[in-house]
Amino acid sequence: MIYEVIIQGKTRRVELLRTGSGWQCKLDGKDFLADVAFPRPGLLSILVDGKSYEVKQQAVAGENSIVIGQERFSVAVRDPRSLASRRRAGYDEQGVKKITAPMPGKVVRILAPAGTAVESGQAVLVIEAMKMQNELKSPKKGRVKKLNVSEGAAVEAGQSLAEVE
Amino acid sequence: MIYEVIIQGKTRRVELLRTGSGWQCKLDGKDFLADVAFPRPGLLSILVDGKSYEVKQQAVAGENSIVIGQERFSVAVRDPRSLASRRRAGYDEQGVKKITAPMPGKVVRILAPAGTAVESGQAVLVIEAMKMQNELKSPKKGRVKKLNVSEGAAVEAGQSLAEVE
Amino acid sequence: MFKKVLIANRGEIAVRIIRACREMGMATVAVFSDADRAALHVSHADEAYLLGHAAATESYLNIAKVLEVARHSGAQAIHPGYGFLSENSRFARACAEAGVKFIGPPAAAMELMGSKTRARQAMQAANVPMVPGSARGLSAQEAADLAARIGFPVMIKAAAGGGGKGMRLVRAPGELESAFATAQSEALRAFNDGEVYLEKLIENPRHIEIQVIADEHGNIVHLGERECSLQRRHQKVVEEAPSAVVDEDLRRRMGTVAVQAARSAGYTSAGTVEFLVDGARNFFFLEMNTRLQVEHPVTELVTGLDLVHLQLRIAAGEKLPFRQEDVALRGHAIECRIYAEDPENNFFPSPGTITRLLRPSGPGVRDDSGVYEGWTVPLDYDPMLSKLIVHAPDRASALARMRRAISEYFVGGIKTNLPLFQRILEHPDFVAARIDTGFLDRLLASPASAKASSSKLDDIAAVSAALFTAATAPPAGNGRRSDDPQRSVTSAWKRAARDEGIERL
Amino acid sequence: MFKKVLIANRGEIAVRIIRACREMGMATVAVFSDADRAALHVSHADEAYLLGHAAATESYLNIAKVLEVARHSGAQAIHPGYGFLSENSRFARACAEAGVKFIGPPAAAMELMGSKTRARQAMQAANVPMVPGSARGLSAQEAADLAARIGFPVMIKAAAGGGGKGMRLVRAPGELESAFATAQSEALRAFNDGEVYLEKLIENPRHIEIQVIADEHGNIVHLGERECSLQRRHQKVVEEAPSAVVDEDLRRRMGTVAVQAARSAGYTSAGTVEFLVDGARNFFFLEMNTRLQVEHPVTELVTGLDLVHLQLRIAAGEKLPFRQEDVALRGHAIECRIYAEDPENNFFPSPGTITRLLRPSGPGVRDDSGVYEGWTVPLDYDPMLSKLIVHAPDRASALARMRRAISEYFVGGIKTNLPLFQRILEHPDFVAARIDTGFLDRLLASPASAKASSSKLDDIAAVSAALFTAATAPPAGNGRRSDDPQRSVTSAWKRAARDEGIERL
Repeated sequence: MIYEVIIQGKTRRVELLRTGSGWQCKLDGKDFLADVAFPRPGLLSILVDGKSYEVKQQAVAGENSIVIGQERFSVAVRDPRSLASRRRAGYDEQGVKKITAPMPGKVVRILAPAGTAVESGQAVLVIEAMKMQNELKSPKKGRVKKLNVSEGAAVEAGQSLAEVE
Repeated sequence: MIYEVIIQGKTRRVELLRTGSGWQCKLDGKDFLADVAFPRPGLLSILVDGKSYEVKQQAVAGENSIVIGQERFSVAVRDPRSLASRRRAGYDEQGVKKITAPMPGKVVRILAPAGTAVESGQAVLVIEAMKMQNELKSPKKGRVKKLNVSEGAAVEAGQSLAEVE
Repeated sequence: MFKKVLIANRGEIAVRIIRACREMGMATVAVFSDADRAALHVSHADEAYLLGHAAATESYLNIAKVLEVARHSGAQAIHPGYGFLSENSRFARACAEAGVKFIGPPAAAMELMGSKTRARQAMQAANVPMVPGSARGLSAQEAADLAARIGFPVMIKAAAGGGGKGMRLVRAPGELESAFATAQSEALRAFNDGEVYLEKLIENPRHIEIQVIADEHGNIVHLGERECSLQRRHQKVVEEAPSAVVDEDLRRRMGTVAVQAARSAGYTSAGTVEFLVDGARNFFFLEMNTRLQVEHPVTELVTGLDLVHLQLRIAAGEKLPFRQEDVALRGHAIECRIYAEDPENNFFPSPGTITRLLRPSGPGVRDDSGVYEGWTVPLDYDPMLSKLIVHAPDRASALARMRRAISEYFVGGIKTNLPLFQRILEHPDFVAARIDTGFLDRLLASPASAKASSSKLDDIAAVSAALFTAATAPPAGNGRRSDDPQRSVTSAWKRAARDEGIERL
Repeated sequence: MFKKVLIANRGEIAVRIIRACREMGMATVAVFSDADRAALHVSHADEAYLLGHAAATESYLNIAKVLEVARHSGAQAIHPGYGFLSENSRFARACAEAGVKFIGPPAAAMELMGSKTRARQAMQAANVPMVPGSARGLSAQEAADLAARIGFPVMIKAAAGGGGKGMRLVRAPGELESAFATAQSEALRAFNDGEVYLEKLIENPRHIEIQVIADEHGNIVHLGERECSLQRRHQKVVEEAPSAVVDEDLRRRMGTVAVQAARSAGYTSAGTVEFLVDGARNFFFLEMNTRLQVEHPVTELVTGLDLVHLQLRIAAGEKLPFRQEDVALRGHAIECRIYAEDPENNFFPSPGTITRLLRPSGPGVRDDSGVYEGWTVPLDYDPMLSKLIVHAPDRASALARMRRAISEYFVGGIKTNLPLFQRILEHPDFVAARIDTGFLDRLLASPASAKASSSKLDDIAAVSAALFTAATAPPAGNGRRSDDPQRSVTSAWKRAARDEGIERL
């Protein structure tokens, strides 16, 4: 089996072959043998040259990562044949950046209405969730192009709240 | 839904009706409302008249039980319509009793060969498992009718080792 | 002793109190909101009753409903835990009127200490060292004038406040107005009371607090200090006992002041007197928390006492079973507050379902948790999942033990602040106990030292990602085997995968 | 200090030692058999190597293989844990020859104490009080003669023995021969050494042992006693510290004897001197265990020390960091050994897959476990799953705490001895600390007081059984929904159900 693993931005090519004693792995052309056990779904124990790693699979809101100890590696496993994946290189189209709600909550205050000129890192609006107020900041220097929500609005995680150009 | 629950030998009739606020239960004709939650598979939290019970489902080698705290209740849930279940009343056929291996292991010694007269509770053979030797005793006073294993034999859980008549 | 106790709280503290009651042979009554039917405190209690909808005001803050449950269930006492009604004197009085024992201090003491402004006045009268500032609520204008007089930086605080809510630091006159507004609205939201006041900021202080315990027969004892300087936006994150800067002499002096503060307030039960300690080890009264603290376990581990057991005994009218001279500290204890929040994204709360939970255990490790694998962390309440506490013979080994425990901790399905602790515990200044209340915010401001994770680990991670995928790949042609160990968990991956056009799974 | 340590063991003790090494900054090397590839100690270690097949002789007892791994991995020291090679002096010598530090006493001390007969001789020479009996291995005939002389009842014991293996109680001459034979063959099987000897039985004694710790500079300190009278067939089941019958004076006298026994054997590292204590509180030397004991945690909790940390420091040549007068006991600790065995069926081992694991936690609870949910307990080794230990200010609260902890513990898919502890902890004699080494066997002989479980509970159980079934019943007509929470677990029920003709699931 051949996989293309995008890990921390870098793309790696992983070839796996199940053998009697374990898995024959080829990583970017480099060969090694891995002794693998799956103690529980989402966990694996992997031995490579005697080194032991307990690896956990993490999926939060469709964002996938591999956790070893407390080190997190965001990953996506792709089929090289798929073209779809080729697109979506950079998230940033022609200088417009979105401010999205990182979690469900309620908009309590708009600090920078549409049209306001903002510095990078300047607070644009405040949302409240779990009794905490949090300022959402502009990702770039520019101008608030539009606001998709008004004060008091309930918002979903990932919802686009405003655009800065 | 109607179930026949054999619990600790006694047979109880349970009628369940899912309602908006929980489950309408009828136990041997007695009615009550149960607020039920399934936190995880095999566990349930049940509230009856405000009393809270954490109930666990236990299945060991096809033997089923319900555990509340450290109290165990062996149970079988049957369909009253099924006839099959009607049979299998007593395990004891015409005075012959089996000695079965309670777990996998190895027969290390035969103490009472076929033909030996034995008291109830007298050791018939010794099996070893997990580094412990355990004597298997005769369930009744009588005579060892036959031995199905010899010293050194590996045995499976539930395997019939000897018969006493 | 009480036969039945109602716990007017949820989450890990409700579970912790239920455990104490069980150990003392008391029946327990839990209360819960719509969001908490499947919560741990409900299944752990002997009885449990629904309060109402998820919103705290309709459930855990609903005094009438809580008392109705107490009456109905025949509970003789109510333990409020912390947060919610724990510092609400109206609730304490309502309990008294309903003939139910409130497990905590007298309402009068709560009111005195509950209003930071009145507390300041009382403490000044008792000659407790204070930070310069206003002793009463202020208007925006008065705040501006006072700030100008005592000089910036200053802190704006909610009079009814606690836990950093309605609290703002102001470094320059320009920031004052907006900060004042936010603090006021936050205070209003959190405590139904917009009164705020102002204090001079002690630069780089330590936050060190003294645990006191008082019975109803006039006996008051202090149980030593807790070092709580590790805070994020005035929220404690890591606490320890003892403090590296408190020696026997300072401990005795701070303890004496704390006991006298408690006495002047007519205090009973467990309480905490918080101090700011400056570089010269001068200490200033900050506030008194008239409840059990989240960080109470570090005191329990070094003193060998159980504070909730003591609260219950005291509420039942018993005398303190020891005197000041019997209190001795052994070893060192550290607590980390495990939150469902994303340290890589402004610590936004991360509610959701816990798909996998690996908890640390073994020597010297205590995990006071309120969650379980499969539990869905609701959006409606404080996102603390658990308090992880370690105990060891000395601070160095306690740090090492906490590092070990954190490395064993894994929460799948939601983000947690676990990675943050790794950073803190390895930081040379924290290791050397060179900390102040600004330490953590400075640490977070500094780039997360991209400690080049051994490329070796990158390789393992990459291969593992492929392995997880391969393990769920169907045997050529026919569908996935239903006994596939990987099935359940990878579903999320598969979903995401599909969008990205992954190898057909 | 060592950079890398190999742990020549498995299960909970391997995990416990790995944790200690991690806390002290040492890399860890695990070894495992075919049966243990997915075991906890393998994934917790920094390195792990296969020894061989499941059979202990081919894996955990394979000295050559273990040393080969040590050499290959560059481990500087080996911790043997308990059981397996921990009391094998040939292994200790082989380590020395291989230039690897054996973490334990010198081989000579192990040999002396390892042979109960030689130990008796040495202790007699050191004027340690002894139980009447033979000081050397016997033939069946010699045993019969000696027994006749000192009078029944007598104990037959394996000279190389430990943990009750190759041990038999003989109450009358008639039983002697067969008991002798079984003991001999068991000894042969367990220790490759059929030598057995004989001792007079002290009626209803307590088993009380003293923990000693000795460095390589001649410093030997005792850490107080452990009460280990709760035994089943000479296997410890519940241990506590301190003992209810040991006062300061007796503790000092027993401790002094233990230290002198250790000194006379040239002992280093952690060791235990076991005594029988009769009704008049006379104590007799039983044996010295030249290793860490399963029950070491109760001593750790009351002394605040970490015995494995100390073993590592001592092996690295450090001096004991404290003197006898620094050792103080605080509170009371109790340990329960959680085994995969069926208390309702002669305690037969119950290997299998753990389908659900709910572990106790919270204040004063320590769970030293070697298993996890999903782990399949192999048939090949000792069936201990975990050591559950509690600590509290006094014995009464420790008992209550243990009851609370046991009530939170649940292991699904296999039988465990958890229900047994409920019985023990509630027994009036145990609560009153009126116990001796025969207590548990007597308790087990008596009918499990069919405490009429409130018929209420019967009702709940009956309804729950139906609910579990209903929860997995398919919505009329179409098949089971794949997101069905119940699906996975009830399968076993369904299987059994099918045989019995259950409502179609």
